[in-house]
Amino acid sequence: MTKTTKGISRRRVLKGAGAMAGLAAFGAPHIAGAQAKVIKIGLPTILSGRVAILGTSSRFAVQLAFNQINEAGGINGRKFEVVDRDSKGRPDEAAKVTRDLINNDGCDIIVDGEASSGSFAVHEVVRDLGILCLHTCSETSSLTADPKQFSKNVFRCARQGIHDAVAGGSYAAKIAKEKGLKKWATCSPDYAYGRDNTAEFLQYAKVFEPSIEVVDQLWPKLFAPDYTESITKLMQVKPQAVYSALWGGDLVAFIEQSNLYRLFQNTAYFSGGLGDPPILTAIKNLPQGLNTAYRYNNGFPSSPENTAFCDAYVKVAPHEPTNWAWQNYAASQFIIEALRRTNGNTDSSALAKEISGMTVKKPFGGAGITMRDSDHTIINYPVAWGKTVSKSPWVVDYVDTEWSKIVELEKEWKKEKGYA
Amino acid sequence: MLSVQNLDKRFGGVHATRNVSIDFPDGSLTAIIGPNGAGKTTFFNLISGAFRPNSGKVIFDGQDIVGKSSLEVVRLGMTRAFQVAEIFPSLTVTEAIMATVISHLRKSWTFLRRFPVAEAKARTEEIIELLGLADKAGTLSRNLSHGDQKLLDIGLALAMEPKVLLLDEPTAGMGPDERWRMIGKVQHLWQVKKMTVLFIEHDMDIVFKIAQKIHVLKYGAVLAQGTANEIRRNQDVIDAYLGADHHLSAAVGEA
Amino acid sequence: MMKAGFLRDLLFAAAVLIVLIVVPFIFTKPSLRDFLIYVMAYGLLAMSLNLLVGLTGLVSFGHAAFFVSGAYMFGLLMQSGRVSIPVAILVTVLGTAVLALVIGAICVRLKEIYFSFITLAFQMFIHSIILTWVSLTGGDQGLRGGIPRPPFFGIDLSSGVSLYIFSACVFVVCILIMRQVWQSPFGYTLRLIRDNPNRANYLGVDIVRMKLGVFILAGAMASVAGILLSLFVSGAYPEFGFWTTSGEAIFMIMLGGSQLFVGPIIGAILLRLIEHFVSIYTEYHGLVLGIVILAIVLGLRQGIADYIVEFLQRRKEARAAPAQDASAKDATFAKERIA
Amino acid sequence: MNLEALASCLSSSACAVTQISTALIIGMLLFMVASGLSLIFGVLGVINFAHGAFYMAGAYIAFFTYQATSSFLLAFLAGALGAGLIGVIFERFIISKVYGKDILMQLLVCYAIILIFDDLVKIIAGPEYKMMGMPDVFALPPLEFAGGFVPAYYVFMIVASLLIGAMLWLAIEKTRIGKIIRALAINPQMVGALGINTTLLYAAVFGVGSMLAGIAGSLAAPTRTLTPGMGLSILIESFIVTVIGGMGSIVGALIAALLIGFTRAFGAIGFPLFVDGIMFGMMAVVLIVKPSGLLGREIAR
Repeated sequence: MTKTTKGISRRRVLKGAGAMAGLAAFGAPHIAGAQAKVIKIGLPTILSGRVAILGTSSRFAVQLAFNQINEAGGINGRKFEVVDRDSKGRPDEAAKVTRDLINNDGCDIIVDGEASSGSFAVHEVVRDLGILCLHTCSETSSLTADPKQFSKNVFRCARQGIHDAVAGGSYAAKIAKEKGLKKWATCSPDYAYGRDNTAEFLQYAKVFEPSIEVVDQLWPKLFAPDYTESITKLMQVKPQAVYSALWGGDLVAFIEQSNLYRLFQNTAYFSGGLGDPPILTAIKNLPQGLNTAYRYNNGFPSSPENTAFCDAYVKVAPHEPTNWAWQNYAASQFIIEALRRTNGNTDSSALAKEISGMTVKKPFGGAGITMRDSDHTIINYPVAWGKTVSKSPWVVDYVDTEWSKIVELEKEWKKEKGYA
Repeated sequence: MLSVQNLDKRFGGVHATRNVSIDFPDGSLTAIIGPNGAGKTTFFNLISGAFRPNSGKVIFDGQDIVGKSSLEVVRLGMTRAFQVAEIFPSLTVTEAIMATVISHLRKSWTFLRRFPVAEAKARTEEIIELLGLADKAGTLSRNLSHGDQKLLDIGLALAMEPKVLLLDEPTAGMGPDERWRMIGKVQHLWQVKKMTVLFIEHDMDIVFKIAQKIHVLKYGAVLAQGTANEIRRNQDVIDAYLGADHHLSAAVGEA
Repeated sequence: MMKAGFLRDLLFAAAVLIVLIVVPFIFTKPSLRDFLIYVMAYGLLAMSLNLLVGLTGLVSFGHAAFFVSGAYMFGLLMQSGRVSIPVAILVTVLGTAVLALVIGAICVRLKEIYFSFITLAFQMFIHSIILTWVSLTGGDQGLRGGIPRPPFFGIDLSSGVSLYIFSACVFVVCILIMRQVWQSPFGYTLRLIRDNPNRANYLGVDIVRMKLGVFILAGAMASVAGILLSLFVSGAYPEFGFWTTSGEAIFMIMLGGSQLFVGPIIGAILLRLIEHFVSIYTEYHGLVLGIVILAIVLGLRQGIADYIVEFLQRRKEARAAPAQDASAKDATFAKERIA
Repeated sequence: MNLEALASCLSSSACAVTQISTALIIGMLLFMVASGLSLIFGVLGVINFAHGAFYMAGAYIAFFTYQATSSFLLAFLAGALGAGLIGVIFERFIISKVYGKDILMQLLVCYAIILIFDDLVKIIAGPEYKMMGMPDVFALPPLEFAGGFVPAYYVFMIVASLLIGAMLWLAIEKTRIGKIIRALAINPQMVGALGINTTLLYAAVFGVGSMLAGIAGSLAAPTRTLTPGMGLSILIESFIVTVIGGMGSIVGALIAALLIGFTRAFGAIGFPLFVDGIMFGMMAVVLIVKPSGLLGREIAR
């Protein structure tokens, strides 16, 4: 549909003269330079501001995946081009650039590298325009779990909050039982993801270990530069364990500032966001024995595919893969495999039909990651928890949680929420 | 028309106006003079509602207006022009005067009509004609000459159809010839409009020539009052001016 | 004579509307339509802010407060499913006007930079309310699940084309209203306040009430802009009310010009065009945009439209009366009358 | 709302000491940023919206110097002087072109600088999070005062900020050059007429103001994360401080910064939900009651 109208409008643009030419010439240079056979992947993401690394590390991964395929000759003779666009972290901008990528740049498929609210904005657009889309950075459960959000051409290839909560809860309960950690506090950023993630973690920690008692909950602002008042508050409350959904640069600052107070000497720490290589390497004095959820690790799962992915990634990027990187890489694999099966046909419903229920081996090998048919979200990805050590590989002793257990509890959770 | 009774104002330790009582009869042309710092402009600020006096009354058109805001005083019919022309730089002469006429007609809130409104037109043109600015009606206020800006300032005050007009040094910053032209116009306006006019002036020749009555302020108090001839012979006035301003002695000498 | 002015504007508006509606049928790429809706929403925001900045001399740093209130009120009303689109628009505009009345009653008493600061404070306050009141607003995630668009009077806004035409009509009507304000006795009284508030006060102008009046009007217009944007992105987000949005609107005014009536729209088009093309070619659009701003500010010292009008005027004056040196100066501010 | 917890904290010396030190930690760094903002406004009449960019510049320069030399002293000096130098350049070539222009022009120029700096940092240092790390000198266990704990580095930071603030105050109030600067704020023509090079003075004042932002940045570098856009996070708070304290008043900035520090430190214990609202509320109340701020004078321009 977009193809034919695009052709017509281009010819008209060339004929059209005068003042409107400037307006109508939108993006024309890009189209002019591209060959008709190229399959365009649109990547709206955040490339500026404090979370620019989310976008840049995602882009490295998507480019890596499609370059690998291009070098191997493409699919059915068709090569790939990745078109990225910065949304600056603004949801309305995310909606606009996504429409632009589809309508103007002629992208056939959208890989949505937006976080939280931006992904909901993109969701509305792709639902509206009927384009195949994979969300790769949003962990908010409701994006796919809520049936109201469901769209047959939209998928999530990212970890989901509820999966992490079950895995984290069961891991935390086990440690709590072993060490007698009863008094818990939380310190998470004050926004939807932080609050939901923390509530779900606590819910499942209590399911597995009912003696856990929450003595205090702190909500520093998102992107706050300084956490001293939260840290000293924690010192007053003296919990035995702290859970935190802080991530990114905020988490780096929180750990370093906590170090000054020696907070982790007597307090066990459970983090949802620490296990990401750029964070682990940014922290200068990483305390030993902090508990963290898996985000990415070049040694876990230990497989040749994972090693190959990491090796290839560090050749193009200045750091090891992030959580966002593997998610985007995996999403690219779903797209590539679907196109293989359709012989390069980019029709979104045909591709969506292939992706539903598909399993890809890259980047982790083993049994692979599966795109669940029922709610278009991935399962069987690594949801392990481990402990920090002060030098590479930074996190060791990963403990896996059975996916059967996660799926079972997820079902109950959906019922509870009225989603199923 | 306007009567000031026992007006008193202090700014912290400075006693700016001391027990001033003056009557300004209807239709009079009165000059307020005095050496620098005598409290002339403060006096204007007190009667026009800009400052609130510590004590005393300002009776305007039969009512005490002390405590009324400057806006209310203006709407009762007392307007002023300033020592340094206070105009609207980016509006033309016509636009500025017409907008003021509209304000006087209480039509400032009109949304649904276009700006040059018919009922304000005649009055606007009349004022411009009266000021002698007809050939500059379309000129932006900030491009007017200094003298024309002062005229426009007075014209803006006139657009409010005042009963009492306060002029703070209408000839300030002008050369000798221009001064006389300006004051001639003021006198003309006064005659045509039959208003009560108060003006502050430094040029004694002008004051003695046109003012019906003169009030001399010094250190915030009334030093002397009377006609030009009375003031000219008043020894207190001569003493007060000799120290600060030799211009008066020259004027006295000439007379 | 007065009717003629309005008729001319009406004709002009009709022509603009026709062009706006026809253009996407000639250049059928949907992205042009998207671009125009986006520009119309932000252009309306900048235009409404210019009622304060350019017309009244009130530099508000918090205008996005009304933009965001428009988007959220409208979105919430539509999501409630109880009202039709026209009713929701009416209620939203009135509701925002009341909000502007409350905020304005406090703000307009302050002068100059302090006015700017307090408007900024109120905007941050509203932004933090939106973030905190999660049960109503969805917090940082914004209003999710899309904004329903039930058909009214046979118009179905769920199609892209009809949404576009609807936006264009609303946009042109709002611009026409603002144009009328700009040219009315009210507008000229506001110019008195802009040029010399103290003098205006001594000429019987109740400056506090007049400022409050235009503040409410500008707020109501900004809420319409918010409605358009929320319809376009099918949602409302707290970022609409962040101070950077106000900053962008100010930037559009400065880029286009504050003294020419359509200056802010020109600014909105220019800014969006620059951003659009720059972000296609580089992710370092901030660097490019920053340099462009510096070039404009340091090179032209005023908005582009203001500069061009002045330049043309100066050339005309120079040609018409080469002898009259003084009149060249008139040109500097003659743009006022052209506008 | 938990006023009981607040009361019990205030009655326990350990808690009170720790929270007071928290207030000082938050407040003094804020003071460093805000005093620069205030100084520049007071003398030049310019609202430097790009102040956060100088804070960021100071932090990054300190970070790179520390990486190269492993000397915190050098890093600190480089951060402070580097930001000051950039400030002087910015003043001379850019902001001085819009002196006396309407405030929107200044706003726009500053906005441009923020955009440019953020992208430059992204180009030079990358978008990754950076952390300078604690210098070995300060790698000590937290010091104990009356049962409360204060990390050694924060003690240094508070003392250093106070010293710098005191020096600034003395320089402005007690020296000849300070007198000239104060005169410059009130009547620049007169100062110029006295044969003093006002151009140089303006640049110097802007440089000192930026240097204060750079000092804050380099003091923050060992404990805060460095990212592009980090300047934005401190901008709003330092504005609140300058508005409350009074634009142009150093002492006002100190008082207001401590006010914010105490509100946050004790608010975290007693009324965490209302901290933001209280900060905006204080700003609004000050603007309504005394627009020029607690210790500010009305602006002449």
